[in-house]
Amino acid sequence: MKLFEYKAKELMRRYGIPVPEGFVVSSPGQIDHIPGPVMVKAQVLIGGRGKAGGIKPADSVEEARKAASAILGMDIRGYTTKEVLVEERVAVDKEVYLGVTVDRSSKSVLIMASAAGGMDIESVPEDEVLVAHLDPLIGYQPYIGRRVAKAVGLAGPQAAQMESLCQRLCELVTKEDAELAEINPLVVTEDGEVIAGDAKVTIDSDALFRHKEYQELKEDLTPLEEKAKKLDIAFVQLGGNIGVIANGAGLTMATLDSLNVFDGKAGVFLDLGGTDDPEKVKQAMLLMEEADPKVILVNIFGGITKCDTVAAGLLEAMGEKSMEVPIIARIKGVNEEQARDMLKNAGVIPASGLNEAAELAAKESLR
Amino acid sequence: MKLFEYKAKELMRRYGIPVPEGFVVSSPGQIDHIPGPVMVKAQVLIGGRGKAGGIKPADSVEEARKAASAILGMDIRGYTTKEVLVEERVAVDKEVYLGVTVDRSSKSVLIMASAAGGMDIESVPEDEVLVAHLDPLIGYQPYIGRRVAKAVGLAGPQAAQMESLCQRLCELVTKEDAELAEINPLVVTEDGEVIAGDAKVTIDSDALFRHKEYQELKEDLTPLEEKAKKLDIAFVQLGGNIGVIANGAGLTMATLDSLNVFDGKAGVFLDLGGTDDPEKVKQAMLLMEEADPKVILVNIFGGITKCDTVAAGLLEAMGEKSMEVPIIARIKGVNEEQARDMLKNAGVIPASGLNEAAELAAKESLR
Amino acid sequence: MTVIVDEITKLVVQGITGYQGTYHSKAMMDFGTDVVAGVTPGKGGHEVHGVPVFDTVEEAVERTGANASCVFVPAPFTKGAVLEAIDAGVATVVAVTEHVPVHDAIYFVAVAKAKGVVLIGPNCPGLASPGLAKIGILPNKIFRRGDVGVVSRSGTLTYEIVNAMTEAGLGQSTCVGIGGDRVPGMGFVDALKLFQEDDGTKRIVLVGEIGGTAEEEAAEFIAESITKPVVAYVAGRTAPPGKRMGHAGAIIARGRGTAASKIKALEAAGVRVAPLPTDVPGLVRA
Amino acid sequence: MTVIVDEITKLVVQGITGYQGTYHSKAMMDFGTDVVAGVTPGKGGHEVHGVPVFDTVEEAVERTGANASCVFVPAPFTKGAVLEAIDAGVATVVAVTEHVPVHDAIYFVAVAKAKGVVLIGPNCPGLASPGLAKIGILPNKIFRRGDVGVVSRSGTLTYEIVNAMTEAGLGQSTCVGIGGDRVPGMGFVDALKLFQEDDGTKRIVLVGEIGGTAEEEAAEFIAESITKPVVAYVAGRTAPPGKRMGHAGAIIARGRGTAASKIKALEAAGVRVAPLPTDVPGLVRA
Repeated sequence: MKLFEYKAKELMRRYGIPVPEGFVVSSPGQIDHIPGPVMVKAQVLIGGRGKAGGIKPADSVEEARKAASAILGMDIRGYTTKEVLVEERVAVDKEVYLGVTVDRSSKSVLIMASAAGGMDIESVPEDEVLVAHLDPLIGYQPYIGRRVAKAVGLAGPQAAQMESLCQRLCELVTKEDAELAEINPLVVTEDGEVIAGDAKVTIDSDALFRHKEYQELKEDLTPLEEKAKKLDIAFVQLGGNIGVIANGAGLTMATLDSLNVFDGKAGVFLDLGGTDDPEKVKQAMLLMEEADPKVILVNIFGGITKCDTVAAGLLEAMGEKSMEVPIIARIKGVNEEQARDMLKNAGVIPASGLNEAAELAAKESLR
Repeated sequence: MKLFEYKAKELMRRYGIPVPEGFVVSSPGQIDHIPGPVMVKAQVLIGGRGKAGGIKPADSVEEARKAASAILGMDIRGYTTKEVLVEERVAVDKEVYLGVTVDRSSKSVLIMASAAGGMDIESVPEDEVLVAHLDPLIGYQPYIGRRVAKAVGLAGPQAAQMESLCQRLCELVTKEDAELAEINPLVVTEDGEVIAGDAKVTIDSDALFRHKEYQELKEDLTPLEEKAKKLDIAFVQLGGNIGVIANGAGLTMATLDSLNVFDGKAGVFLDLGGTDDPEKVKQAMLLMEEADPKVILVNIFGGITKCDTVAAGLLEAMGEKSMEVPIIARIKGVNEEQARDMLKNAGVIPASGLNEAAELAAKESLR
Repeated sequence: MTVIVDEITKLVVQGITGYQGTYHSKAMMDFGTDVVAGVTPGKGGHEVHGVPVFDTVEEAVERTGANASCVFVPAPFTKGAVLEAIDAGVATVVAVTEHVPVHDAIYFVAVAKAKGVVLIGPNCPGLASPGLAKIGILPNKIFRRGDVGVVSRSGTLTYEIVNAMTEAGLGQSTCVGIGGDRVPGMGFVDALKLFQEDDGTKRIVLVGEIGGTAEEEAAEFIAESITKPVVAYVAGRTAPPGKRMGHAGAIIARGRGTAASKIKALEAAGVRVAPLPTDVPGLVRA
Repeated sequence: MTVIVDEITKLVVQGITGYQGTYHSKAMMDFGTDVVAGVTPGKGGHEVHGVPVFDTVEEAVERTGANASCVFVPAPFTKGAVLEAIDAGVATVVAVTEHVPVHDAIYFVAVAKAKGVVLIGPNCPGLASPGLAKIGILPNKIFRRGDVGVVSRSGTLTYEIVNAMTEAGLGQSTCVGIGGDRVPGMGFVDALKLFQEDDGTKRIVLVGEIGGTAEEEAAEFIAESITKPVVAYVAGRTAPPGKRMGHAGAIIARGRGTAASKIKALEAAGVRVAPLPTDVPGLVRA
């Protein structure tokens, strides 16, 4: 889960990483002092807020309130700004980039650093980015920090600060189970201090069981996404009008691909995952119904998720709420015979193959 | 360096290992309360204090003072008792053994555990001792604790306590740079609590640079040993009358072996180690002189420790204090010619080979 | 031999007394796997389907000669379970458990590699060699003995494709579901290497997904080292970019990780890429 | 080849700008070692004896092709230095530094092993192949090219014995000082294995000490696998038990670790054990 900038900075401060002084408010009236000249920054979980007008300077409480008024409620690339961070303005001498992330390809934690700070790291030419892998059996060692400091062009006391910061950021990533911790820009101030200008941290949601504190954090989710999250269901809203329920991300995506061939457009991607519980299937169906698709396509290949479990959940959902929307079900695999029997007279349109199901759903959606 | 029992227990308590309540005193008058029935235990860095009368029970302040009086000042196998630990007496249901140590042979940390607690682990039959290695790349993991609990015959809540204790003891060993942490006996009380009856901890002296707190601890050293320690010199007092100074433990031992052939008996083993500093050599000579041998045998094979450095130190020592004792010097290796020239007229008896030097020293000592 | 699982595999099931462990132990035995032991701490001395249960993997290995493990323990304990299996000296570990913290996976994947242990997973269906044995949770009924090696990042999508192949009369030598986790033990390249060396495998099917660069790396390896014909399917052509579809990653870095980039790389390596899963059998046969 | 150090070794010296680093870099060059780089953080761009200094080992390896490292940095930084060398991909690391915390050594010795890196030390004099090169601090003058392989846990005692051999006209193929630390990288067995394989080595001298069980394990290995004649000396016959003589350990466990036990084990393996260091050349010649 992504943390808001102010949460990420709180976390970094806990690990001894210098961050500007500041506080977060949800209404302009809450600003009753400022620690000198400040920036007022929209707290949204999406990049590009600067260009969208979500960051404004202020030199007085008055100006800060004005800036907050302008920014609060602002829509930034689809996200509504509910809070702003009022933060000490630092005198920038130099901006560099520092990011620590989990790298699939090398199966390790990876540090990225560049002298080109303040811009999207993907747009920085590759040869200007230092990429240093942390060997999992070796972990962070001081020589890594020295390489990073050198790569971003720091020397002397700034290099020493960078090395320490680098170590602490790696420690944060490991101990907090972060998938990403990024400081961009990492600012070298006119006074020679190295301090986090911005902060992005994403916590591995699979590790929340050992980090109770994040479980209570709100995420920036739609009501339906919120429900899906509670049900541990992967739920993504898309542009089309077909609600796709399948088990397994790969199979769900393959179902989307198949729909596409018949000009069907998915409106919801709902991956049930592996479940033995008819209740979960029922809740997933009800959730799907709330998303209001024109047709629902159920595509199950039973393994851990047995076909009769799915059929039972489906029937329960239809019993609880009379569904107007046509349901096309293609259910295959473990206990498929039972499932077929159970659904025989339930008003579900059966399909035997994936292509047939996709074609039926697409036709229905274009009707 | 070895820690006294009460220090070791303080440390264990810090790591969450249950230890009996208690306090340490250096005079009987300091006992003004007791936490119920207690044991009064001599604090010496040697085993076998129980048999020597260094542990006594007491049920009142009066009795505790009496026990302390009897024990304080007691000589236990060559060590004088300067402090006693006054400690809550636990009701023993069962005694087991748990030790964590550095194992040379497997190059790893090793856990030893046995249901036979309270006796020297070396005297327990090997097949009654569980030996579990901690793979350095894996470290402590819960399954290790489960194996240990099972091996000592604990189940249910005691097994859970043992697992937790085992983890904490391994953590202590790693984080505190201990070479050994031993709990013998580890007591299962009649109430079903698992608690450390005794505690031995040895800290790796090479790691003291990162554990300032131990640097200030007193060790139970003779005044000469104290001086040697400050000089970073390996200094061992033995039964004979020849003072052997050499560089390197192997060479020093080989010198002892050579003396033995000629019936010479070493009184002091002094390993200079590697040094470039004539001052250290001088201090070593003065220390040796204080140990009052009948003859001093200097055997140097120069490498890091250059021969002329040794000669210079030797001359400085002889200049500072007129040495009555005959000095036989066999100095070989890097810059040996300079050393020979420097010592030509200094009253040192030169020898060219190790055997010749040993024979000369032995003869001199038997004179 | 048929890629890892063969007649001499003696399997210990970690977490055998749990619901999944018990259910799938039976399914594995039905498939032909020699399940020799189970492990559940505190349940030593019990039996599950006639298989003895031990408190530790070490004991299971000592007493039964187990040389492979299948891990069903819950995610918070998976790291300890995998390390226990490695430490006890088994040669192969299949970790079925999903939702394992990625930093745990990074660590035990590295340890397995350092110790020369074949690790599949976490979050994987495991592998099956029809007619011999399987380790994991793949459905028994979909397989048929044959000469196609299948390797896949997906679970149910693999079953879909294997089932379609079996229905089309195309049997499998071994099917490996390496799982869709961010940091898996065995990767495409490791599996491809085994298939290339395996005499029983004549053709290869690779099932990929969007996200990461595993398919691109596989394509590179295929171009260099694989002489057997390869057919692939990549799920997620129509997934919108930037959205994270379940475990399939949204981290699409520098243009790599999209379906287009994967398909392009695979085709450049001479792989025939099926537009839909149902097209796979036809391409394999062609 | 002559056991690790040979003509193609390109050495980087970590801690080259320190007193020991500078002194011994020169001595190694005089011996014939190809010292291609030095490393001292913050001193990149300097030169020592004409050798370029870099800030990191990675840079040194990239720019000079160094494939071996000699570590002279102070004990608190040795762990980082050894791991840096391993991570940078060198094949051989000699860690001269003494007083390295034993838990640091346990860790980096295990990492070196996992990565297939030959690590000698810590707290060791290193190794020398007369006429070719040396890595470490052994004195240059005592050596003479020949066919005796020497392996020793001691420093100066090795020099004593090598010097006696050279004076007696017995040259050395390679002399390895594995150091007397509690947890060393290379052990007797590793060195013996290399000597057995090395065509340039016809005879072997092993120098042991009391403490630990390395000599007993070496004896076992010699009995099983070494066909070349072995002569040994074990220091500490007359050391009183229970006293810790410098780094030589007092941990004499279950009767193992005494001079008597070591000598008995070696003799049982067919090794001729010299009563005194000065007796070694005679036994080697016999």
